[in-house]
Amino acid sequence: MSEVQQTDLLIVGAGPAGLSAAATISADRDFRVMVIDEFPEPGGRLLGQFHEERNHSWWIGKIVAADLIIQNTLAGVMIQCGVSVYGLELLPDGWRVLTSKGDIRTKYLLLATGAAEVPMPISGWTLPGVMSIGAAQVMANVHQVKPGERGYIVGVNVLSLAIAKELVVAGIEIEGIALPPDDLFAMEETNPVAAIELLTRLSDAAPAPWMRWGGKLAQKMKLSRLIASCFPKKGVKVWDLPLQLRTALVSIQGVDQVESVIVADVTRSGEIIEGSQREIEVDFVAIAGGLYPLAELAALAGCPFLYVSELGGNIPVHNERLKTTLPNLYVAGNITGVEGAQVAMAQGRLAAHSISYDAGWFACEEEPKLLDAIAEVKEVRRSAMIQFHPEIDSARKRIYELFEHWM
Amino acid sequence: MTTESADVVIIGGGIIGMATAYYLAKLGSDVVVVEKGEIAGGTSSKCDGNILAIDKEPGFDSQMSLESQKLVSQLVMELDEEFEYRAPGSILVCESDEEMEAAEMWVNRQKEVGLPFRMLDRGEIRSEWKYMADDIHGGLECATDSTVNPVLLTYSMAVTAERLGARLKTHTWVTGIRLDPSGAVEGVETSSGLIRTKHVVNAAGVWSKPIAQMVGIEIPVEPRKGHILVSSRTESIGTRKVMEFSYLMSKFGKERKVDQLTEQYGVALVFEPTASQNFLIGSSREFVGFDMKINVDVIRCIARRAIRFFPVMKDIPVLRSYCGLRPWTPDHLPIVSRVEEVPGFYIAAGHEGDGISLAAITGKVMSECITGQETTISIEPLHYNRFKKEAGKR
Amino acid sequence: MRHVNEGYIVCRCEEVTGKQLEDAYLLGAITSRQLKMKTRATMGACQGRVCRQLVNLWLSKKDQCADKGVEPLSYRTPIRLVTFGELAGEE
Amino acid sequence: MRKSLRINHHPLLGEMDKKVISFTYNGEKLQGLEGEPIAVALLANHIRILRRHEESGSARGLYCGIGHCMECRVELLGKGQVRACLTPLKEGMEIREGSRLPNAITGRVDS
Repeated sequence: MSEVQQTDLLIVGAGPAGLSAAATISADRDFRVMVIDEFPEPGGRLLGQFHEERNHSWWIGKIVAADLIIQNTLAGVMIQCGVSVYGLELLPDGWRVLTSKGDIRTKYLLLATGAAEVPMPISGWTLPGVMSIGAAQVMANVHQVKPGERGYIVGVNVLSLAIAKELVVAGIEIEGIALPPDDLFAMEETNPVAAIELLTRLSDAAPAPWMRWGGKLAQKMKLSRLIASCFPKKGVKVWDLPLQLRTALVSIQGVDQVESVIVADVTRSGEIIEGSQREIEVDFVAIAGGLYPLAELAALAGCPFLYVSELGGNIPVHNERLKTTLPNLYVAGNITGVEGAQVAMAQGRLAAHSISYDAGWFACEEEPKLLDAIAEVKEVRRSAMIQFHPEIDSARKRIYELFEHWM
Repeated sequence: MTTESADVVIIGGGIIGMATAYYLAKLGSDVVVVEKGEIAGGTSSKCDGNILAIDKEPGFDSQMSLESQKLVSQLVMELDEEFEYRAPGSILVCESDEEMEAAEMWVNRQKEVGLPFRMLDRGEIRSEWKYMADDIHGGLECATDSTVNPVLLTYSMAVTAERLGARLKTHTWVTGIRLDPSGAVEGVETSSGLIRTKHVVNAAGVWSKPIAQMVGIEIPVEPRKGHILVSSRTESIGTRKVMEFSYLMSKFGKERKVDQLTEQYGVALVFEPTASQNFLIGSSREFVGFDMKINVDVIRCIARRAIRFFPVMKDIPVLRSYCGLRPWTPDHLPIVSRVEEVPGFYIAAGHEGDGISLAAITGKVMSECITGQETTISIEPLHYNRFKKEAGKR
Repeated sequence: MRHVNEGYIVCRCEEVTGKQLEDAYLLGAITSRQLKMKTRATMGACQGRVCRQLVNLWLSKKDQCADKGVEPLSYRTPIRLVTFGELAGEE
Repeated sequence: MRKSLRINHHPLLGEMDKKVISFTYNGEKLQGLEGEPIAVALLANHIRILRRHEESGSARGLYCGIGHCMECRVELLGKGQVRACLTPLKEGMEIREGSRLPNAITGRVDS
């Protein structure tokens, strides 16, 4: 049998939330913090992200991750990568976490498992060369290998535009960003009107000036139908991206791997215009269905859930201090709802203060720190460059209310 | 709330209930099945799919299994949908000379009553099972044992019964059983209304005890939990069922030579290949009430046991685990019986791990019993009376 | 041409197409559990991580009041790829 | 010789400083960077086909990139099935694509 490891706080997920939480908890000699992750190196989604800030400087996730890793190392945190967690169990004195490298016993458990991508089936999507947009991002930005020379992106949302921009910076040709076909598997935002409504919500981060300035106006005046009608069929260049809101990707072609895509023009409600189909040669396709919180471990633990569409899916019930309804179990980052990495980092810091407050280690100092951390999460969310959803605050309140109800 | 009527109301949409419904519908009875969840939503979907004689005592037990095997082979023709039926036989393997001796006695007794059993020596095991551990001494075979996909068989019986006029009421639960002044069944009260009927079959499996209590009858059916692991798609390890002989050793008054956890959780190797290029690995036996959580220590123990017999499995991924509750009775035989004290009340429950094996024969004899025909096999040994004293003692 | 080519794969692991879901549905598999048992959708290597939400979505569009028949968050150990050897604790 | 897919001079992320090592895929000797996931090393060699579906034989490759979808399973000598998106490349690894398998139960024999 593999030996059982013991720790005081185990953090599952070495991404922005997990690493921030670990770095924040002081490296007290009697307090052991361990971070584990399935990926071979720590950093999570930080490793693949970069974007231009309002002041035109670049926020580069890899550098942020490297800084967090150094902080963790100095604080004596043990980070173990390449470890898969396949189960967990509540014991009288804490948690037993089952991993591919043996069991870990811990008093406190923080789940910072992030998000996964919503699938979007398209004819031909099993061909090698078709990947989720997150996978394309990991290839290009984390490992610096192009997912292909020329690609097509299907799905118009915050994530697809942000990553498309990153791919272009890396020197990859993007032939188009189009809508998915509107069929029985389509979620939302599969027609031009819905896509424009979504883009107008992006305010500051919107990829075209007319969206940035006109976003609020368009929302207020319900101009999206008009804009959708006016949107040129050949698309527009935004952020140097060929955004095609009047085009749907119909199918992906190839024998053993992607060789081309078939696209077609659509009406403003998303119906394909007969005869407009055309074939475009590409060697990869990235599918962008959006993100949902990855909460399997919380489900396995027995957490109650609430479906919150503004936050991307089923969320384990928790309070503003990121405590779940189960003993000594906390959540931080995208598992609590899909938002950007900076919010996840602030949540990680909050979770750290919440745990040390509950543990009573530094009781007299911890309460003000905890309240500050709560305020900081809100501030980071308010000023974030990429706003994932305008109703996040009220959506989160619903979860906190449910927590009070459960307790 | 509505009121309807039927010749027979069957409580439970598992494999026993659906087999009973099918055979009754085939005889022209007007049948309603009341199921609290989905068809095959309980034990029938949380098991493996065998119709076995290999582990049955020669005599009544094995005769019942053989009859069921025959009926299932006919069902392949009779039912509307396919259910992955095969009859490749099954084998038991021995870890020691002591087990080989016991196996030989077992085979001889089975052969005496004319059953297709035979011993397999080490060489025969090796040539059929290239991935079996080298130190396996040999084993035995029962040539007629068959296998099905239990959920598909249940669905198929349900679909065919419906075509023959049976009505299935899922997500409907029984709240009471109405008796007339003489104490005979006159209806079943459900969450969606009353069903007037003179015949009720309690086919509620692990939940049959509380159903029987509704008419004041005590039956000693208890849930016994079992875990199963499923592999991912992999190269074929074998094409038929293998079990370890050692769990039969108790029948010979001998102890199993296994570690304490294996003994405690009742873990014994059961290997069953499926048509989907994967295999099921069982199994365990525990009394833990209605707890349906996966017990990690149990599935670990099952994984260790599997690797002991098939070292190659060490590197094969586990796809999922599941557990089910088997309806146990003290003598390991089901209750397939009328209840004289409550005219019109019947029990077809308590099949423990033999629900799939015995569903067809159970459904057949139930249908015969209710319609007043002579039963295909005698069901006296399955009468609920045999537990009356015991239930009284409790 | 709203329903573009429903013959394509929905469940990647078990190669179940929209057409197969449709056929099973027409033959009476009207809950997601029945669809799963009849077609094997969600029963493959990823254990429905990719397609479970698609099958549920398809069914809810098919039938507004479909009884989905599964708890959307039912998960069982192991939730990650683990071999019999790793589970057994043998390295 | 096809153009390498490696991004050697990323304008914001700089260079990768990892050691070049050798491994084999389906018997062919290839080079990759130490520690990068197997799927990445193969992609850099223009190899996208990681396995064939066990039943149908259809080609499959990397899909989710985070160990979630199980599509990228390859055979690693001495280790069995591994996810190519998560398994770090090491010197001398012998890797084979996941193959179509005969089905002993249904009797389909081609592989």
